[in-house]
Amino acid sequence: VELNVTHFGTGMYGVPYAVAKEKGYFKEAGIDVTGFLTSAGGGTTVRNALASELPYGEVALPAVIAAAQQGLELTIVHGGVLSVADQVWVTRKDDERIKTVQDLKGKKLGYSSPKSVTDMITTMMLEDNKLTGQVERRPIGGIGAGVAALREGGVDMTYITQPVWAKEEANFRHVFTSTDWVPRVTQTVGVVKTEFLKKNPDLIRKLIVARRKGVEFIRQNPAEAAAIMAKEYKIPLEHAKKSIDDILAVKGEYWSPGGFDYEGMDVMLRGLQLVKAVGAGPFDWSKYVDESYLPDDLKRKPKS
Amino acid sequence: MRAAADVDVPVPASPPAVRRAGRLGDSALVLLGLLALWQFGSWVVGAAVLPAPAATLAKLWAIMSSSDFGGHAWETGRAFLSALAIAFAAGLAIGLLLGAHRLSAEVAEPILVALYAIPKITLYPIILLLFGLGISAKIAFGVIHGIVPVAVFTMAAVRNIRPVYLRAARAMRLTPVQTAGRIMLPAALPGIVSGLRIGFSLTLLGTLIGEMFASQRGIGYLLVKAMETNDVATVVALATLLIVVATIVSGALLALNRRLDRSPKPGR
Amino acid sequence: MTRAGIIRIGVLVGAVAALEAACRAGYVNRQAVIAPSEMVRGAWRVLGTQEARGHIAETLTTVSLAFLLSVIAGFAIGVALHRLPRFRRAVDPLLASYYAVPTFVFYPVFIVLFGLNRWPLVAIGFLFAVVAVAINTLDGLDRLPPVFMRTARVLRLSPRQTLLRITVPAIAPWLFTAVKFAVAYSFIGVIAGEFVQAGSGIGFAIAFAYNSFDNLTMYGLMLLLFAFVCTLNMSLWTWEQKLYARRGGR
Amino acid sequence: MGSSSTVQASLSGVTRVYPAGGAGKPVHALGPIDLELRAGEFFSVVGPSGCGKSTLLDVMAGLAPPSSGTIAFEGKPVRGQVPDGIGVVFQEDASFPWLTAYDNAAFAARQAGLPENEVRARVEHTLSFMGLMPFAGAYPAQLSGGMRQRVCIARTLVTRPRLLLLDEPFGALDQQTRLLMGDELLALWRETGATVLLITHSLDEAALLSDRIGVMSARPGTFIDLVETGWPRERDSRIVSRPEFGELTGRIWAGLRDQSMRALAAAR
Amino acid sequence: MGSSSTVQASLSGVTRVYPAGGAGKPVHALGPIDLELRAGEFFSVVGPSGCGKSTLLDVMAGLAPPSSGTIAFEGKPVRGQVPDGIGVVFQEDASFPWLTAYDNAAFAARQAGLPENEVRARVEHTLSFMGLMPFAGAYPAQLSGGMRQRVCIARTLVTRPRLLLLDEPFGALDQQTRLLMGDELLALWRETGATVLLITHSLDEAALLSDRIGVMSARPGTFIDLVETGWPRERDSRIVSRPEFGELTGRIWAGLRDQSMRALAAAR
Ligand SMILES: Nc1ncnc2c1ncn2[C@@H]1O[C@H](COP(=O)(O)OP(=O)(O)OP(=O)(O)O)[C@@H](O)[C@H]1O
Ligand SMILES: Nc1ncnc2c1ncn2[C@@H]1O[C@H](COP(=O)(O)OP(=O)(O)OP(=O)(O)O)[C@@H](O)[C@H]1O
Ligand SMILES: [Mg+2]
Ligand SMILES: [Mg+2]
Repeated sequence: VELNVTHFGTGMYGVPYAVAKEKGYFKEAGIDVTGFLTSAGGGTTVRNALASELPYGEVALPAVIAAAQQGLELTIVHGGVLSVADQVWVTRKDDERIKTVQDLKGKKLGYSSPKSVTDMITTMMLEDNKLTGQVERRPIGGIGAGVAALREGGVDMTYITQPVWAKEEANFRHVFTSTDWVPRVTQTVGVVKTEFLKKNPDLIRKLIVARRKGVEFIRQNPAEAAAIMAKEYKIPLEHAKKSIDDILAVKGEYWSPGGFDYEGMDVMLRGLQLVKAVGAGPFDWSKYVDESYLPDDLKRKPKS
Repeated sequence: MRAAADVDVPVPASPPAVRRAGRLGDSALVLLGLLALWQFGSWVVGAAVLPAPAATLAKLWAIMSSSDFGGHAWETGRAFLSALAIAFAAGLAIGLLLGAHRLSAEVAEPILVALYAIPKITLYPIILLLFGLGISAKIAFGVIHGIVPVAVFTMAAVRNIRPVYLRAARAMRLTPVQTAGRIMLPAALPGIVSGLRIGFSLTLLGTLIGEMFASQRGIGYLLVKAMETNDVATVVALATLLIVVATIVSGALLALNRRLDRSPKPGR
Repeated sequence: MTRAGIIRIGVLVGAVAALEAACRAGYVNRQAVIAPSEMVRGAWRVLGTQEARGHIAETLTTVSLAFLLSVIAGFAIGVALHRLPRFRRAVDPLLASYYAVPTFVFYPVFIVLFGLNRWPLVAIGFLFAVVAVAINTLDGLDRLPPVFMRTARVLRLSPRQTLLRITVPAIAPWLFTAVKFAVAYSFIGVIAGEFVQAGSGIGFAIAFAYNSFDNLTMYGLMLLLFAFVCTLNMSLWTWEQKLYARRGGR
Repeated sequence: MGSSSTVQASLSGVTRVYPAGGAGKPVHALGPIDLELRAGEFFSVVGPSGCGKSTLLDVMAGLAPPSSGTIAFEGKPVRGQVPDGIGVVFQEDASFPWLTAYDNAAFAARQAGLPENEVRARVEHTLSFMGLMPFAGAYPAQLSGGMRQRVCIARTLVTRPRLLLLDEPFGALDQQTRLLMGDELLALWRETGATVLLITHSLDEAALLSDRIGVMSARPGTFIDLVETGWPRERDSRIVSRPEFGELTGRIWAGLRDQSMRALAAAR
Repeated sequence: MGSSSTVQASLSGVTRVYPAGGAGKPVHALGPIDLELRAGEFFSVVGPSGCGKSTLLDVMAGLAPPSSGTIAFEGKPVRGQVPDGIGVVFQEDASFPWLTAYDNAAFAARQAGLPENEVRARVEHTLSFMGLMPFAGAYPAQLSGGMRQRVCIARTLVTRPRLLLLDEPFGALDQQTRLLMGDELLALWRETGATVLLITHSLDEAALLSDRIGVMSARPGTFIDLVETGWPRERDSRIVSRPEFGELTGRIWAGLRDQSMRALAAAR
């Protein structure tokens, strides 16, 4: 089967899956993973995940929240990526003006698009630093456009995510990482179509265990993990190595072994409400999260 | 008496071989001009934004010789050829029908033109919802891009068949099937081929757009992945590959059309 | 109204009614397609929000710019190619294959060229439309009876007068087709660009609504867009029919 | 050779009214017409433009139904289909641009299912007779308008029709070349013994070629005069210098001048 | 009224060779031609198709340069530009489909910068003279071919040219209507006193209308005969019934028949 993993090949979320596949953890669990499906846009990935042969996916939390609010039948079964350590903010090499966040005053800051995670992060960051209204924020669409805009002077700072950053490191100057301002925010979670989950609870349990092994392998063997990532993502080994090292160097957990970080999930929810990406009001996690498929040592009661 | 085949034909203004050589020379010049423009553009905006021709060709070569390129090309090719077959067959059928039946043409033409004008990319959610992920969505995407121009051109070509050909067919007592095969088809062919030229390109575009959003393999997927990772060299290399392929096919269809279109040209 | 017009309206109404019935009866997954009446409700709601009106206004301005520029440049290119038959022969295959390339992948290049503003999107719409205008202009010029040019010489018209008083009115039907194409293609190009790359405009709003599972907004926006494009096209078409009726076809 | 006394085709009380198109009124285009064509005769029809000459031909050939009256060919009623034995050459150029002159000429014969060697023999004979042999391999676009019309005549002749209906076949030619083609047509008529009905705008042509001339009134066209020329079967265009020729054209002209003037005055 | 003795336009040693297109050979289309047009005369040119008649007109009007020789109009050499005072009506329909008959007729006069009330007076006079007044508001598509040609003639007449060049202006008409239009042309010629050069395929037309007839050889066209008709200035189409008319056409025909036959034989 093919597993749905958001941004597989272009983001860091998929590395545990690449390792688990390469190391045979999925096979041990009795799942024959032949490849990974991904697509642009969180909503698409959620839909794809629910429509697949194995209706499971590690997908973006904002899309899951939106889907849940629209009444899609899905259950969140494990935590995914718990921080934004893969997101760095950079300026041109020759532009020495911005050294700290306070230097942003009066400058132009690029983020991907309105109501996105970068919108939210920049909003929170400016708020925390009392810069709201003093920085010109501009939506740029994507990393390629952002980098082009940076070169051309359309923005003074923009974001780049790993592993692209590992590739572009020589061309731009790193100023800070998103975790500097928002250390805990859950980016992705694992979801399953509820109907399927009821029928195949054991399969999902095994899958979560296989992924967990992948996460643990990265911690223990970053070098080998990088080699696997380079192969699966078709990028140079040094970029893979660099990106994994960078991620691991950042304080806090990035790849969750499966457990949930409810505070991080709330941060995401509140952030999204701040940029009006989802409707206001409380969101009852317990209605959608089911911890019963996690290994016992990872279970934690959701606070309501 | 000699057989018809080896009878003298009035000598055309210039031998075809000479003309063809001249045309190729001109094409080569235009190609050189475009390359120069490209090189110049690359200098202006910087190689990081628009890689130079030579670098692009090297990159293209690297992409094409990588082990999994064949798989991607095959994936795109399969989806594209299916889409092309459907777009051509359905477009021709619709066009022939509308061309032959005046009232349905009057009813359908404005609808077709309006459909043509819709930004089809916005239909991608619907297509995805209807066809799910995988090859069928890509095919559907290719088809919705290509079918309308094929149908519209075919319809116009059939409608513009000179009525006297059909009267001649009746005077020679051809059956309806014979009339369709021996008169209508050859008479409308040049117009139909023009439609196929545009249809070819747009179907390819549609298939690629489909792949960009709803696929894990194929040239469109490579393109969108390169876009996401800011891999400009790959983007430009793939775009070059596409235009080269489409131009070769378009040129071949054009040559075919020049051979088919024997109707007298207007003007002195 | 003509018989064809009545049948056409019947067909359209029938199709919409069938979809409505299918949706109401539950044959169609609500997550996939919503009933036409819901779409109308969505469109109405969308029109009520400041944000969506902003997207619409932005897209319309961008499209208008792309449209105007492509008509002017396409006409000029068509005339130039017509004057240079050898060059034209050489680029002929390119004119048809041009549309195989997803122009919007060059968005970053346009940002460097034009800056981070609406012009990169204008460029995408322009690039989509300009070749269609040039092709149709060329087609018209090809069919321009040479006797008109000779008449212009006999009447001692200057090149400018010849262009404005003879060439343009003579190929008006083809220019009309070119204009229709320019409308369609500038919309297609701009919306595609917004959909894939930009952070605002109708295309972006549709993509966003799709990703947030907000079918009401998504179909509402689509309906508005289609209605607008179709109305524009239909009015051009009616106007064109009037012109033809007077001139008696082309 | 056909005897000149038996009737080959006959029309009695034939009219044709084009049904009202859109908001227009029905057009009474022709008739009533009563006519008996004698086997082997050369009959010409002249009349002002738009008087219904082409309509008459359509009805005789069975290409269009009469609104009233009956038509018979060789004793059998003509209805709905073009009867075997009738060949038609249309006013418009009906040569097929996608076929060479040879294949054009062979088209109808192949259609009729003749064996290929028989087709070849007939086509070669006809093409050389029409002075087209050197152009057998040429496509219509490479031929002048007059040559194309000759290709159409050849295509019809190859089937050896017993009644040949010609609608203004020399319209594309200048008057002198018309004259020469007229001579060839006469020779052909003598050789094959077919009945010929020729529609022409040129009074001289009619006066020169025919055994009988039917002069038509303005629309709705009816015969206002039937003129016997009395020429010998062996004749050619040198007849024009005879004094009777002037008398003959004078007589036809007198009638037609009135007709045309009346038609023109009514239209002003 | 112009005197019939002064020379208005003259050609001496004029030839025209179309340069080789592509790898083809140059075409010697015309000449050498020597001709003096007398002011106020009605001169017709007849000759086989493709002999260079339209080329002669182009060269005289300054639309095409002669390959050798000189042309003068009213004493001044014609070179590169169409001189003021020359009006041309082309063989093809040159009415502008986007203008009404009235606006078509007014086009040239407005172009010449005449005040609008003067334009109106002239256009109305010319249109009613040509029997087109009821159709002033009609577009060319609503007119018959012959009427459209009359619109073109009106457009040219409105500028009151001193030399009127007409290239087969009645080609779209049937022979009878041509005759009537010829009468109108004669009346016009008498009224305005302009010099007229008329190119025609019809020998009768030439014989009927002209003071002098130039008979051209096959390509390259040269004058093989210049025939003075000797008709009175007051004349109309009733001349056709005079015996001298028959003689005249006989003389022209005799010459042309040989020419055409020779041309046709050479082409076979
Ligand atoms: N399909 C049609 N519908 C309505 N009216 C028609 C149709 N075809 C011909 N007519 C009218 O019928 C009349 C006779 O037409 P027809 O073509 O027979 O004339 P004709 O004598 O052959 O003219 P010409 O000499 O110009 O060829 C014309 O007035 C024409 O306008
Ligand atoms: N632009 C051109 N290039 C080359 N040859 C040409 C060109 N125009 C005309 N000719 C040739 O020159 C010759 C004279 O042409 P022209 O049009 O003057 O003949 P014409 O006497 O007016 O014929 P028609 O009676 O058919 O109108 C023809 O043989 C034609 O093929
Ligand atoms: Mg007719
Ligand atoms: Mg000519």
